[in-house]
Amino acid sequence: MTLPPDERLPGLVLDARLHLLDRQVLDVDGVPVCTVDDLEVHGMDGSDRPDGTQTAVVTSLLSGAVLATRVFGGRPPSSSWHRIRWSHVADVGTTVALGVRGDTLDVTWTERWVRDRVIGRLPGGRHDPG
Amino acid sequence: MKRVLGVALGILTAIGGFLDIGDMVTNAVVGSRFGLSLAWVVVVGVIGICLFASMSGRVAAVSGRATFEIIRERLGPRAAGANLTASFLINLLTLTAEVGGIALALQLASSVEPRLWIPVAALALWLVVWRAKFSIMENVTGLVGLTLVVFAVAVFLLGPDWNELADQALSPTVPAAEGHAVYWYYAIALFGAAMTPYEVFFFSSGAVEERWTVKDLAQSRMNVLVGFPLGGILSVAIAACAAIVFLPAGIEVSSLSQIVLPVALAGGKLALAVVIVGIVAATFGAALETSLSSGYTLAQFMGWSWGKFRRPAQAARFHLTMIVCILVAGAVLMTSVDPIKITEFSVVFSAIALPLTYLPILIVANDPEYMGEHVNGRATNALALVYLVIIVTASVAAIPLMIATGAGS
Amino acid sequence: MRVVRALLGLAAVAAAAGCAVGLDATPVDEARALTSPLEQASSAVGTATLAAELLGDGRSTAAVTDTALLDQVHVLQEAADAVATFVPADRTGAAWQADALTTVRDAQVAVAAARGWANGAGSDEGTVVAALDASATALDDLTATLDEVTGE
Amino acid sequence: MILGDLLDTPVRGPADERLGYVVDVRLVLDGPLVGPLAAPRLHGLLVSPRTGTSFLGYERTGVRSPALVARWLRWRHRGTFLVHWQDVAAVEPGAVRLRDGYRQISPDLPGRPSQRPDLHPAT
Repeated sequence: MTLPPDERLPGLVLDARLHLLDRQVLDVDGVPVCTVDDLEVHGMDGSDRPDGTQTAVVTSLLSGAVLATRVFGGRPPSSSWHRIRWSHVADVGTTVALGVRGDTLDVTWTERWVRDRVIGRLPGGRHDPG
Repeated sequence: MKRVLGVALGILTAIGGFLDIGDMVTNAVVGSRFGLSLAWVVVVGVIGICLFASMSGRVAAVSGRATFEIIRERLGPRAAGANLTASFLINLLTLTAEVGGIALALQLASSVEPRLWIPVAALALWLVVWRAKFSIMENVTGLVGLTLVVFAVAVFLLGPDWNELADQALSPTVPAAEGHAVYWYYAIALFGAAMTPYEVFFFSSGAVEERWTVKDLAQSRMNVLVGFPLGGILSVAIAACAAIVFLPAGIEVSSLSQIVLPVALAGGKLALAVVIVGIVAATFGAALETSLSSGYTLAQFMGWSWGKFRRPAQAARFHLTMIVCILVAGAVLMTSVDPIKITEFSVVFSAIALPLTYLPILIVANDPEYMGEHVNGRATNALALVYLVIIVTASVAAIPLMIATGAGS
Repeated sequence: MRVVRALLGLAAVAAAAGCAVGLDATPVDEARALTSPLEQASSAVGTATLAAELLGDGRSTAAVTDTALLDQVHVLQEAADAVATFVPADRTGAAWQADALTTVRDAQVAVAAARGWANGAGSDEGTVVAALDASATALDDLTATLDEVTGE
Repeated sequence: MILGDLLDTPVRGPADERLGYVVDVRLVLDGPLVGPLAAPRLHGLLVSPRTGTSFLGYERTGVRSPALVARWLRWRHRGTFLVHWQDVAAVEPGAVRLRDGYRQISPDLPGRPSQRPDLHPAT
């Protein structure tokens, strides 16, 4: 059985799982920020549960608690999602590149906490390796 | 000189990966029980790790992506998470064994109880991970570890019956005193010791640390083709030393101190001093590789910032992971567990977890989106598929054999 | 799938082990159970002899020989435990066990003496090596007796 | 909604017949321009008749090597098709329902992004 081909599409085509999910996210300086753990989708009217009657678009990359539920099942409360708005995304290749610095994003709070409370306080922690 | 130092990553990876405490002990045990009749496994293992490391090195050089990022991306969070759990635990087990190995080697030099050396070894390890440049670390440990060549020299000095050794190696038979299951159990242990996943995590992450690009592909290949066969030759030399001295005397190897006796017999105090330096360097190198690998795997899975080329504060969670792992390893050893026992388990578990690491690399090495024109050739893929079968077989057979033989006893 | 296979293997092995315990031990089984620790002890004595001779010839350092001897003390302890915890089924078995215990203990004495010498405590190389050799011979003799029973 | 709500969910046709599972979601970057890139629009769902994991992407891309692995994964995912988002009648917890007269379309990717530099935004 051969299926009819899809029409030629007017934009870059990405399969979510193949090209986006679990990809490394890098900030504008090339520093790793997180991986894409999930994507958030809204209808054009802002609806949280869109269906085929309206166009739906990806509004944010998600990271953090959604990883645990992708591994173990279930659905995390939306309060525990860390969002990176799609407007920050500058390019999608083998990695997802952002146009902003990672430090300004919510999702890096653990990195900043560990740096400020632990690693940065140890002698030599803020110097280049010698 | 630059060319010589250019293969340092390969040599460190191979010295630390092939001649870590697990490999030295497994090879000596096998030599004392089976002679060289399992030497063919080392050959199979060397070809396998060359293939595997060259693919992951090529992926790292071309795409800039290290192995565990790719595992996560291709296998998805569930299978990759299972792989992470297994790899991380095996890694921690191996790190523990290596720190114990450093202490045992220092005991040989000083006769001071290993428990007193463990905190010293752990602290030294952390200081290197924390402060030393990657290139200095790999060059120093790699070059000092090369002193293990003394094992190969010792084989010649011992003046063995070459015909007999060749006969054991070329027409392998299971010795009368050993069962078939035990023979195959040790075959898998040797294979696992040669193809430990942490070598690949370390090698591919090291390639990213050194910022290899497409231009460095030749160098990457050189690293693999020099480092791993060298490691393989030295593993066989260790087995040969044990086969020459211990097999006829009915002595079974169970400790690190026995491994150096054939070298002392062959070359006296000087050779002994050299081999102890080599063992300290190799176990230290392996401890560095495993502590870094624990950071690499977790950070790459989670997408954290990682790498020794960054300041520790710029890769805070990566460094915290390593600190915690080194502390855990030290704490476990202070309970007086035998590092040699730990190492025997860690090599077999390595063989079990291998397919989940091997398959994603094989697939990505074929993906033009990552590799462009540098995808695997036909010959590489043919060999890679043969190894896929071997790796899956070894992985499936490992646990039943382990149970049936009481872990080779 | 792998888990299922591992579990099947586990079940098979457990069943086999259960059968083994249920059977009456024959003299052959008893002899075999004692041979294994005796071989272990003999390996330890062999290693100790090599380590002591290397030190005597100036080919090894005191630290290495000392460590090697210490490791063999542990191996002998394991062998002694295995012999001591063995439960004989009849009088022959009990006699074998007593012999094995004596020989392994003699080996422990010989290795301990060698370690004392390696650390500079009295005695001389000749005496130490002679004691180790005597212990090795005793272990071999007893193993040979048991091997006749097992027919290996 | 998050993509996790869609992925691996059973798909049912208009007459409640089982069609398979959502193995991936196809996005096209032609939504409203919200930043450097256009927002990804949900173009359709990739449905595989068998459960399982399609992440390796072999059934949709031209990669054919290593032959054994590629052939096995293609065989496992034979019959995979694409349905347009417009054909999705409802997304319920535990099921995606398609509307009457939905069309099955070839799942092949229309062109690999790396081969279509024209579609990358000017930087």
